[in-house]
Amino acid sequence: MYTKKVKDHFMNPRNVGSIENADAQGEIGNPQCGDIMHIDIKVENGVIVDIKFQTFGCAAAIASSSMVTEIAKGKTLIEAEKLTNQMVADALGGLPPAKMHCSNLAADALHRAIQDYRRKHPEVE
Amino acid sequence: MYTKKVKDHFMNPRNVGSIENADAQGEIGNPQCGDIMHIDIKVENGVIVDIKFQTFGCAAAIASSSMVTEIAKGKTLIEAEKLTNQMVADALGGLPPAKMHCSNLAADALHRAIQDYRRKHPEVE
Amino acid sequence: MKCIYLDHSATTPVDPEVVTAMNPFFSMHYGNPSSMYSIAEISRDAIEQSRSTIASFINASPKEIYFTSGGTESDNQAIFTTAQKQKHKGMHIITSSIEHHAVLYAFQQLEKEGFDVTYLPVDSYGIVSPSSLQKAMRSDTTLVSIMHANNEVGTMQDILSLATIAHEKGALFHTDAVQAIGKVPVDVQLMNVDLLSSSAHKLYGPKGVGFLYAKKGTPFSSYLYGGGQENKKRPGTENVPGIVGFAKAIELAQNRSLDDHQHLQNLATFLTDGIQNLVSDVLFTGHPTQRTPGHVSVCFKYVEGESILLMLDSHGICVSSGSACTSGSLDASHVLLAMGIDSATAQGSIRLTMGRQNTMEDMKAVLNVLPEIIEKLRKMSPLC
Amino acid sequence: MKCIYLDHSATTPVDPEVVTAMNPFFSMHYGNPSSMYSIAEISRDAIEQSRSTIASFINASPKEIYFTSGGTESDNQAIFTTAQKQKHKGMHIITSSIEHHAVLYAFQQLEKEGFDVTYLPVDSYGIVSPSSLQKAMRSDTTLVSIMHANNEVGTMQDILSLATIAHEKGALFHTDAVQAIGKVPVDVQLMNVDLLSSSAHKLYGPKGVGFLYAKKGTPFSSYLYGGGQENKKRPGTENVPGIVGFAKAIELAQNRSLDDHQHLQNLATFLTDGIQNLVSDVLFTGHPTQRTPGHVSVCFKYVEGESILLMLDSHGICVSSGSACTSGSLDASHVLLAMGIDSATAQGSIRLTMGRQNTMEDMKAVLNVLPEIIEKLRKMSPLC
Ligand SMILES: Cc1ncc(COP(=O)(O)O)c(C=O)c1O
Ligand SMILES: Cc1ncc(COP(=O)(O)O)c(C=O)c1O
Repeated sequence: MYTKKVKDHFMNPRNVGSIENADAQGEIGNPQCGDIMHIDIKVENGVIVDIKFQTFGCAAAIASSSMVTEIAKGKTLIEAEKLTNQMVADALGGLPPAKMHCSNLAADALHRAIQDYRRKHPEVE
Repeated sequence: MYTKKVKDHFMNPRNVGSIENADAQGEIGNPQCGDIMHIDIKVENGVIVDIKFQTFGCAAAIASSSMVTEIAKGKTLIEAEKLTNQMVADALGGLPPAKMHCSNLAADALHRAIQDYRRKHPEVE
Repeated sequence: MKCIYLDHSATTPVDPEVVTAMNPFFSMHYGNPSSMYSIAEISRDAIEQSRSTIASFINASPKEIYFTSGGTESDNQAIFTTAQKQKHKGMHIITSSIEHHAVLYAFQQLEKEGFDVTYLPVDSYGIVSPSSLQKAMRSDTTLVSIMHANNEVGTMQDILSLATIAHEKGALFHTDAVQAIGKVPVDVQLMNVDLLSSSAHKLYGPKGVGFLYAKKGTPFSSYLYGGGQENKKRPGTENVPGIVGFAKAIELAQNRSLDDHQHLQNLATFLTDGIQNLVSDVLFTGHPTQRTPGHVSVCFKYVEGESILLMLDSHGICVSSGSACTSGSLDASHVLLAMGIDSATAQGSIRLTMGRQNTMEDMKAVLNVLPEIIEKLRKMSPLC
Repeated sequence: MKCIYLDHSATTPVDPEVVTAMNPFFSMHYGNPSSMYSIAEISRDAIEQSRSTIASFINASPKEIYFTSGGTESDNQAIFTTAQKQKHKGMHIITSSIEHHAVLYAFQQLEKEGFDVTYLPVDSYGIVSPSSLQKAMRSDTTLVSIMHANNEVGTMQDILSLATIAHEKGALFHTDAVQAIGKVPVDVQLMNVDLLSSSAHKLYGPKGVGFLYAKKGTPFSSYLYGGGQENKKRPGTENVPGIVGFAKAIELAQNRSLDDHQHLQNLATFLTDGIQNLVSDVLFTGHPTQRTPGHVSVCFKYVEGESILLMLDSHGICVSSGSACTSGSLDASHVLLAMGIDSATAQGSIRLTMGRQNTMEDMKAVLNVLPEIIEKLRKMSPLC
């Protein structure tokens, strides 16, 4: 059902937790669908220098959260904004069709965190 | 499906054939249902002294024809008239339900032969 | 007593290789294919592997194969759900007068529910003429179902011509290929069919499993209601060993098809010639050449089929009969009657269907006893 | 890695004795039960012997047992055909809100076709109260279908009381006993039911075979159309090995029922106590005592079921989850929601269903890893 990469990111998720004094945070999901993703970011000079996630959800949700943090870390906000859920799924070697809609929202959570950051720091390009 | 007795009477039918100079004959059945039974009898002093059958039909039809000839042989006409299809089936140890209606008509063929005899010999009691 | 089994159109022995293929899926790889844990993946993969094997055998895509409990269910699902789903388009549906009851009674039921049904006639060989279908087609015809090979007389239809006519008028075409698959090449693309039914136990697979082929985009639906199995088209926990066994049987059929075909033809020819030479007043039924290999169907005049069957059985020879007596109904075979055979003659029909295991010796054994059986029964018959 | 299988409500391994019983019917006694010759009698007798074994196990008469392709088909046949056949009497039918989809979706389909359906609520234990049924009954109610034991939470209903209420108003009573048969005594007379469904693979029998019990005189009919098998109530060549295997499984269940019952109870109690002691914020679901033996269902707050399932799987432990993620739908289990559990909590549900082969060691293995799995997932959860 799940690819090796999904299983790896699910069993050994990267960047789990929250950041003390995070610069911004984003959250997406609802308990009905069974997935809630929360992302904290720390930004320096327009670059995501730290990122952590907390996710309530299935393996696809956890793995895509983990994957998005891994991809985004070290990226500029502008680069990170270009990340899509599909790109995360692709980086995981694909997700089962049933999981694409509901559990594959980690990029959206990241975008919300970036939005939050931009709201707080309107001066940053 | 069939009892041992049915199988025996089917594989080794008694009194097969026709009687030359038969005193009377009876026939019943139709090709639609797949069973036609023909019975010849020879009568002396109100007693069936010889009886033979010819049957087009399934094992139940052949066995009940054979059985009815065996029972009727040596019986008086009055006794033979009391024979029913059910009695023939019972003597065979029973017949499958599907066969009771269509293939179990040998006693009726016998009755027709007796009727034929009575028509020709109105003097016999 | 050695049993000479000549009723392969009724069912076939499961090939030992098929049993071997099924075995691990009973007590070892028993996981429910719908479960999430890894051991269930083995069941899931086995089903998908089986689906691929079967799909490629009939030149379909795996997603077009839906597993069912057998030929009857496949036929019912194909017919009922497409007729219902296309009700807005029209209520006229067409079948032939020689279908298996799994098709015929489904049409009769739809007729009761208000559908207008045309039962196409057949000629004396059991052939549905394309021109009769052409004439029957209407603008409100939504479904045509005509069997590929007939179970009683072995006659095979020109499915491509029939399906093409149906498609020209925008109707779907279903074929009951239960008696064809494994015996003759079946290619859904070449035949141009939308739906096709099959049952494993007719080709050395297990009883209780079948498939329905439905071309991508065909408006059909689940006939049963429940879980989401089989891409939501057939609920219920999948019969994993059965499905695996079906695929193995198909694989064997594929490997052996040429050998089997020639062998069965030879047996049938030998038997037909023998009967023709040894017994008078016989009528071979079905098409002389357009027929499934290894299928001999013959009426012996003046005698009745069940009696022949049982006397052959007493010699250890297993055949079937189209007589009223064996079908549980009182009428002679609707197939033989539709072919214009009178009911007395139809009552004397016998079907001998050969299989892989049969030998020329088996044919000789039949020819050794059949003439005297017919003679014995004819001596008993008031019709002679 | 050794696999600890704790999902016996999903399916069970086929008992080796069952496989042994089935085996001769694949390649040796393969005759079609509808055939007339003597070798087919072996198949026919095997089916009738199986029917008798099963009938006596549930205190029915053999003629009241009809073999089907599984629980789904039995449920569908019972519901659709009795509702249709009693249409002249009324169009109101009743079920519960915690039924398996094979029942629930059948009712929803009938609703679409114009039937008036009442879905009875359950209490927080999953119990349908007889008084709620009493209130729902109307003069035009023709059918009540309430499951004997629930698959997700294990709760068992007081079928006798419910069936008696249905009968007082002249309605038929069907129960889906798929999860009950083989685990608890099922006596159709004591339970006073008209129709009852069962599936072999839930009790160490093969997948792809089930039965429908229908009390003599019950107005039901064939759901499929075709041949005259199963006393004209279920067409299609019988799955002889499957039926024989089902009967063997029933026989084994009968012999072992007392031992099994005690063993399963012990395992479940040990596991429940262990979880209770080792993990905080858990909610055990279903009735504490009125439940199938060996069934533990529990929600772990703040985490999601599939994640727990997969982490247990990585330790070789097979369980199932009622979470939305595993069911293929996006909503949490309709059973847990009907019991009043909020959807976030319902997402964290896990079902552990023990079987004959499981040991106390297995339970200890679960308790050894489960707490740290929950801890790991909760550390990841934004809800904690
Ligand atoms: C309560 C209940 N009813 C019906 C079914 C359907 O049975 P099957 O999958 O054998 O068709 C199941 C199991 O899946 C079940 O647990
Ligand atoms: C032509 C044809 N269609 C359908 C069927 C039904 O198949 P099954 O008995 O496997 O349901 C059969 C065999 O019985 C058949 O010969």
